[in-house]
Amino acid sequence: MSKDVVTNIILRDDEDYIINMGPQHPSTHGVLRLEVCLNGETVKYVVPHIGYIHRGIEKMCEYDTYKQIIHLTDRMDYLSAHMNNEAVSLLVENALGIEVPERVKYIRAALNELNRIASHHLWWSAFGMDLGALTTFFYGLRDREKILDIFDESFGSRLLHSFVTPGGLMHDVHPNFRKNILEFVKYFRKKLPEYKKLLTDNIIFQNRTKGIGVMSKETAIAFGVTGPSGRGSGFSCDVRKIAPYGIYDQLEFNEVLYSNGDSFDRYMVRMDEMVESMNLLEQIVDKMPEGTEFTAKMKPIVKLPEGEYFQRVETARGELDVFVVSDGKKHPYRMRFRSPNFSNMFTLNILGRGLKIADLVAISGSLDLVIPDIDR
Amino acid sequence: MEERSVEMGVKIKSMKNEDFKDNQTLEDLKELGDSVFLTTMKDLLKWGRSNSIWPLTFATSCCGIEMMAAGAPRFDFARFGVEVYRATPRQADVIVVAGTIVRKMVPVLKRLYDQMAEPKYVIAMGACAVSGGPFMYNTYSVVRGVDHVIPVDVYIPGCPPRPEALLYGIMQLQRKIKAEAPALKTSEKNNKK
Amino acid sequence: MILEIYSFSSLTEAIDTALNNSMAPWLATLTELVIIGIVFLSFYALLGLFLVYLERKVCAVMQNRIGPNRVGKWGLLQTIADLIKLLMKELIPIKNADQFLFNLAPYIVIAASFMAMAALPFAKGLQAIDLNVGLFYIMAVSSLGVVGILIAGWSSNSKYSLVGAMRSGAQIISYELSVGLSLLSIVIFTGSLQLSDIVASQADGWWIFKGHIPAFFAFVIYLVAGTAEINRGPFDLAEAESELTAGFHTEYSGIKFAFFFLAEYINMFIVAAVAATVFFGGWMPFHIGNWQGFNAVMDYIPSIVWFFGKTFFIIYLIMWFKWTFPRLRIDQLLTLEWKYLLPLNLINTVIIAFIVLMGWYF
Amino acid sequence: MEKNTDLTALLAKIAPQGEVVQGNQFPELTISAGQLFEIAEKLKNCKEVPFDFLMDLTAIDFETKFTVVYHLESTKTHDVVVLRTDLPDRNHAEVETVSGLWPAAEFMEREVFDLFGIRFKNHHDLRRLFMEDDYGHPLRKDFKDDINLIEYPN
Repeated sequence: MSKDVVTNIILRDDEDYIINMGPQHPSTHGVLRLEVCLNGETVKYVVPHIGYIHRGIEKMCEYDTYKQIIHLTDRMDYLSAHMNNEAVSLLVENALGIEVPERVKYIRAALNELNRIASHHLWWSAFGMDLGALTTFFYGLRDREKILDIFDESFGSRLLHSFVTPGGLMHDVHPNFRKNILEFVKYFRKKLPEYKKLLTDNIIFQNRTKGIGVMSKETAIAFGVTGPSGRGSGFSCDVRKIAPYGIYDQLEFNEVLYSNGDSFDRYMVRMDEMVESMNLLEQIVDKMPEGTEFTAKMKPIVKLPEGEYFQRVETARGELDVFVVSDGKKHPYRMRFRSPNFSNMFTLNILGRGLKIADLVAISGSLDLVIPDIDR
Repeated sequence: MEERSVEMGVKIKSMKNEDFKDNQTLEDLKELGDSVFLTTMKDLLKWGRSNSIWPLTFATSCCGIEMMAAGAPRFDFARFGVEVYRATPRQADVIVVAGTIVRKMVPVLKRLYDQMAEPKYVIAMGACAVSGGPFMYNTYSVVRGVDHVIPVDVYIPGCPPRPEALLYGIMQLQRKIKAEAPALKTSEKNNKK
Repeated sequence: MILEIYSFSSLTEAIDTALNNSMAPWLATLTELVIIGIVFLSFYALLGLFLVYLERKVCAVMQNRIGPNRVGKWGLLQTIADLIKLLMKELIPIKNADQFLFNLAPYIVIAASFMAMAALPFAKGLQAIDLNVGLFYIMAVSSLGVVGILIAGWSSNSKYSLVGAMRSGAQIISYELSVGLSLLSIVIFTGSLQLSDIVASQADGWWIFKGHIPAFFAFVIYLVAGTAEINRGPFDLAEAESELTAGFHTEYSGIKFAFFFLAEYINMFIVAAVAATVFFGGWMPFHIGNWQGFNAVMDYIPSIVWFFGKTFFIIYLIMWFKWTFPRLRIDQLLTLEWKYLLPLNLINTVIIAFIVLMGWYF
Repeated sequence: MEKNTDLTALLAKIAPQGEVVQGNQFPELTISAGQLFEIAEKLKNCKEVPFDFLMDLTAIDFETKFTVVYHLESTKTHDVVVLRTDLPDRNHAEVETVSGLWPAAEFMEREVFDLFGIRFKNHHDLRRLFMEDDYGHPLRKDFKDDINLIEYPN
């Protein structure tokens, strides 16, 4: 092991002053339970306890057909529902050798980017609230509603859509889809400076995040920290670049990389990714072919040939891997999701120890955790 | 129905009374005749309680996001006096169970409920909290409905329910508080059901 | 000078004479005390409720929301509904808590903020008691509240409470210095701690204008330190919802929690009122040197309007801080005080003393 | 991004005892449980293509045996290989931990231990991750729960 990588070994002591943060705690964003050992205000170690929302999705998948699984993946990382759906859909399509129409690929990419921005909105809101800036919460959610409107118009639901299915889409998008995206991009480009004014440039915010929770590139790789959290440490791990799927190899975009690896850099990666996603959206709307086709020809019940399949997808929080073992029946024999939050969360101990309890909250906010995705 | 509601003083501003008439529990509460000996003080108390519902910050999964959205500028349930989110159960009035409850979470949820001060109310938000929802079958850890653990006052279906549905649920709860006899403890309330 | 018709002294004197004529002097004094007590109690409750309502509306405006608007006109009765509910909510006796101290703590906090109000000059002739060390008294009494907070945190037998209380203790001990020093700089100008003297000395202009830049500087320091002293955002570390759930009052429910809640808002009012009195002339209208006409027009505005106008302006500033800034960390909080505010404040005081010595103020 | 085209040859060179096949997506290397740690260490420290990123660690219950699957990626060349090891003894399935090589494995191994009951030797903190301590291992095919799990007709 390289010397830069710190280990996760915890030395307990009977005299430790332990505080339980969670499962019901405002800053754990769900039902994560952190066993925090304090020395005054300083954190000695953090032991995450999970499983308070373990719903057994991997077991459920063994009883469901591939099109039914789509509805379960939504509920894992509910903030990147489209990306999760696309992971399963791509896996099935690749396994069967189905080529989906070009238009579907563009729509999927547009949905991914919209979902990514919406997810980052919510993260920004919650991160500000973790640090005590309560107004950010309302600014972020205000702009998020604009994206949810686009979703609402096309799919009739706001959060969980189950819209991307194996072979294409559930149904066609609303005729206003393109126009609405362009309107949103125009609207949000105007609103983004507000975010900068309210939080990014705030001196208290910068003091609270700069140099806090520094994760070296080696640590990020060793602990498998992907997504914006990993890219804040300079770990180039954008699956859209390294293993392109869908239409991403035909689009021009930059992988946002920062090198300090502190909370502020993880914050900046997400802020820049929102801009990058807007650039992508404009390209996608430009290039999206006209037409009405929204699905490839597929049997109603999908049976994957025997074998093992693997699909990597970049969600808003990092790399989601789907691993399927099929025995030729309509249900998968074994389905495994490698969720990005799972690996990201377990760095809390190495990032948080030795800092103050308030820093721990800032770090967990900057890692952008979604607990049901960890527990699955 | 209309006349009786006015007589009972069960009215919520800006919401038509007819909209609430398909509520079995409310009808039951009225049938039981709890409100015969109403005094002005009790009316005042019920008015206070129904207009000041402070929720506990408790969200397990997806529905929590819609609960956050309900507090956001577009839906803004601060209008009903619900925006005072309390992080500690001692100061909260209602626990909105937003999301799936699994076996490991049950003791925690029960404890949270026990830590709340009377009078306390429970809203089961979303399919998972109502019945287990999408996780009803073929999973080994999910509790099929939060009413196996704690008594529920209002159920809000949906996966996840839209913020409007949550607002409607909160209004239903307000109406329920106005219909019930105020001095009842939760244990008695459940027996009566 | 302000018009005599707006002065409350005629009213208070009339009551005093009437009471003294009809009963024994000791009984009259007792009755006066009871009247003052009742007036203050009801004023306290109403002010607390109004400030909570105001805060909810102000934050709603800042957050693009509407805020409470269903209960009463513009939601004005919202906080009354809250109060009724909190009054009738169960008081949970905490197992393993020190029951006596646990129950005592909210009363200490609320009594501290209540006592401070006694010396505030609300309008011309409207002041319960004009102590000759009024400013000193307010500062001394208002910092008693931290004793209540410490007791609350310690007796709750909860770890969150304890951490919150210790934070609060460290915070108030530090920031008390800055509050004291920044007020002291104005006391150097006036040469008196009596609040009526301080107000009277601003008849020809408020200290924030008369005292040049150092006075303004003292005001800024006072505002920062005052905000910190009352545990409000961005210095709300004692409660720090996202870190300590509810800090020192985690285990309190019902009306005892409401006491903490109310005391926080009343303390905010006291800080703002002291700032208004010391820096902005209290109930004194806005006067500019020898502009007789202008000054006369200003005199037509009642003194009580001036006082509450200034106070609520400063309250608005404090609320603005809370809803826009992220929270500081405990070590940053202490660094800010001991390494920046305190040395600057000392230098500022020396400069002011020099200005006064040379007579370089109006 | 240069792809190392001859990954199978590389794998064969590193692990001559193992069995190398080109799977439908990635080259796969199957080795015995005893050699796992040694081969994993070699793969991690391999000069040409260091597989320093453990993408995924999971297990499959084939009813007759357990298979532990490691997906490794090289952050240098973005090549992916699959490392597999079979554990035929279902009741005492045990394999060496790789958490010393890739700290990410620590929690994935705890998850596998929780859901399958596979023990990892020398793991410094092998506790259940999701379920209670007295619960069965739900992802095993022989896990019985008549109330909750319903077999659909195929």
